[in-house]
Amino acid sequence: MKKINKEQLKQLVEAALFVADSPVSKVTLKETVLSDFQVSERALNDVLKTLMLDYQPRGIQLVEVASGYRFQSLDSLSPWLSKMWQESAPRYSRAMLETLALIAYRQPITRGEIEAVRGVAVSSNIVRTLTERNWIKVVGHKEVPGRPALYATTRQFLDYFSLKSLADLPSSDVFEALDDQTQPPATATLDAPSEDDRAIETAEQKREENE
Amino acid sequence: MKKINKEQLKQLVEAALFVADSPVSKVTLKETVLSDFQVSERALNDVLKTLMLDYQPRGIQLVEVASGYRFQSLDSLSPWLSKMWQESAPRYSRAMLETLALIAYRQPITRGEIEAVRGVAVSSNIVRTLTERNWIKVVGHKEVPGRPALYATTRQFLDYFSLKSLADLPSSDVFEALDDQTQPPATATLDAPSEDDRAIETAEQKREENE
Amino acid sequence: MTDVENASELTAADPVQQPLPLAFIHGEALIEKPQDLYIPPDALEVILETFEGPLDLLLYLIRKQKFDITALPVADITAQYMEYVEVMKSLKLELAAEYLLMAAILAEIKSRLLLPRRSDEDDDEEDPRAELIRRLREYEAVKVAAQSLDEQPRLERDIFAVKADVADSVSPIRIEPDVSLQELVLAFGHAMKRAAAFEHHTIEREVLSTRERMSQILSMVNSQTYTPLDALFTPEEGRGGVVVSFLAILELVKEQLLLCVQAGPYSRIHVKLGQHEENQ
Repeated sequence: MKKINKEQLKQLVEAALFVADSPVSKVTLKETVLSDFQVSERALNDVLKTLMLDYQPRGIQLVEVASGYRFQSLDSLSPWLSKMWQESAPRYSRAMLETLALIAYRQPITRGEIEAVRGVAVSSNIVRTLTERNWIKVVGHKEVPGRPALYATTRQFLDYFSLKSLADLPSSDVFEALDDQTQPPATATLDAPSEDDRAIETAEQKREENE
Repeated sequence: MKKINKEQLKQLVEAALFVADSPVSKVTLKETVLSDFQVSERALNDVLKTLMLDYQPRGIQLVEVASGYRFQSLDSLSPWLSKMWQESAPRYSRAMLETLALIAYRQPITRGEIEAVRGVAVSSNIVRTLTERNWIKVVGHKEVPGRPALYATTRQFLDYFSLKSLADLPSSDVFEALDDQTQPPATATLDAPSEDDRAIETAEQKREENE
Repeated sequence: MTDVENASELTAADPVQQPLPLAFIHGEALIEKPQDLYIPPDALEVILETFEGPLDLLLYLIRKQKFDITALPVADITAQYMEYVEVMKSLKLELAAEYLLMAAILAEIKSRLLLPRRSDEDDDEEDPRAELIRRLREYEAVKVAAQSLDEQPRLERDIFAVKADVADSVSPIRIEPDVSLQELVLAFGHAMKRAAAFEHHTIEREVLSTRERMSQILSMVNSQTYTPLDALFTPEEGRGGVVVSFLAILELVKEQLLLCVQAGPYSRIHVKLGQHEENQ
């Protein structure tokens, strides 16, 4: 294991993060570009911090996302940078965003549960698009009749939305407040289901069975 | 046409060069990211020159190539950056090991002679792989019709196996006792090669040829 | 209660913003009637897409009237909801089952609220609106979450991944497999054993004869004078014999027992005993 000075370490880590196709974790750095060198966790953290500061005033920034570190353009520049591509960024429908939000905040969740909250059927198209984008994945099956798939978000989802972890999701407080306030009555109604409730449940089950 | 200050221009050009998939020309910059702004040729040149200087001490450099400007990693970092794309080669087949062993113990040796001992053809792939690894080399040609190459092992081969000279190669009976203990079934089949053995070898060869 | 100002207070995500109070109900053009129910004609076609379902429509109605969700005025809301459903029906929009289901739920809640309660049931009877209120609140949270997710800086739209090219000297590294000396020796042992099983005699003899020939050749040369190389071959032995001699010479040269000299290209090759042999 060779020694490496701080300046060289900084250059190497910087170049590695720049040439990588996706965010690079500290573990990956150590196993690849830094494998010949003796680099302490602290030295690596220091270098990453220094690089973050170095780029603060620049047009690109070093940020940490779920799967590691990546350089990205300053978001205030996007109106002009987007002119470099013919196609504009895809817009997502409210149905898609609500479905994604439910999966993100309530994972693991079945399609039937999403439909119960939203009050409408979730189109297969939405699930397919989200899966193809690698934003959601099936993480298991719920042990109820029909064994519906349980969906969760992926690391790529977090990367895409510049989040380090699910805890960084915006307005998670809204959901927390909701849980505090309304969970008890909800349980109460479930204890004594009305005819209506049954009707809803049957409809939900039917939908799940059709999946 | 809006005005843009030097700092903003620098950020915008920098980010544009970084987010682009290929080198970006000054014309392209003006037609895309800078299309809203009034930027003189001189100001643009100045900014590009400043950026080149800014990155001089860093792990990546701004360079001008035929089709425009691009950021690329510092040449001297390549040996380490290459590790970001490393892949492990599969383990060597029995055919490969036996060929190498025969070259080591019976050098100089022709391919035909190896084939005569092993009873099967030696694929070109094996010879190429061993040559690329710098373990064997052609030391001459045998003066028989077709003048086949004579193979011998190299200094690198000795280094790899921590041998001072070929005389240090252990005689095969040294390990035979050990082999009899650890792999009894394998030895048994080897003692009386069956049709199966040949079938395995042919399969191995096919795989190697397809590599 | 509802006026233009209220309408403008709606958030951007709310669907009805165009101040075109024109709708067709039962084939008749309606102008500003009822005021909180104006539906621009264009919007009618997309109403099912504009409202993300019955909960969204209910929420819209509640928020527009500035009602408190917890004090859900079922009667008012039901009336307005039904009017929307009527509009949808009259336009022959294929009404999603979910909208009709909600209509049934609202009617049921309304009827239960109208029923006189017996005092002894008061304790355990749940407010019939509770479940709907819970669902509305939950849906509203999802709506807010979806909106803030949409506002989150996103790749391809607000931020772009940055990439520098690698220098031309960067090339993928292939990690070669490890081989132990033991493996190598065993492989040799296997190969030889198998060869012995196939053609016992040939291999044995050739190996032996090369060693034998090496000794013979050593005895034919000396360290003082050069011996012509071709003198070491006996053509009478045939190709096999020549090969054996040649291998033996190569072996000797490799071990530096034999020195090989050639005056010029294509001239005769001479050999003599190697230098280090003398020193010993």
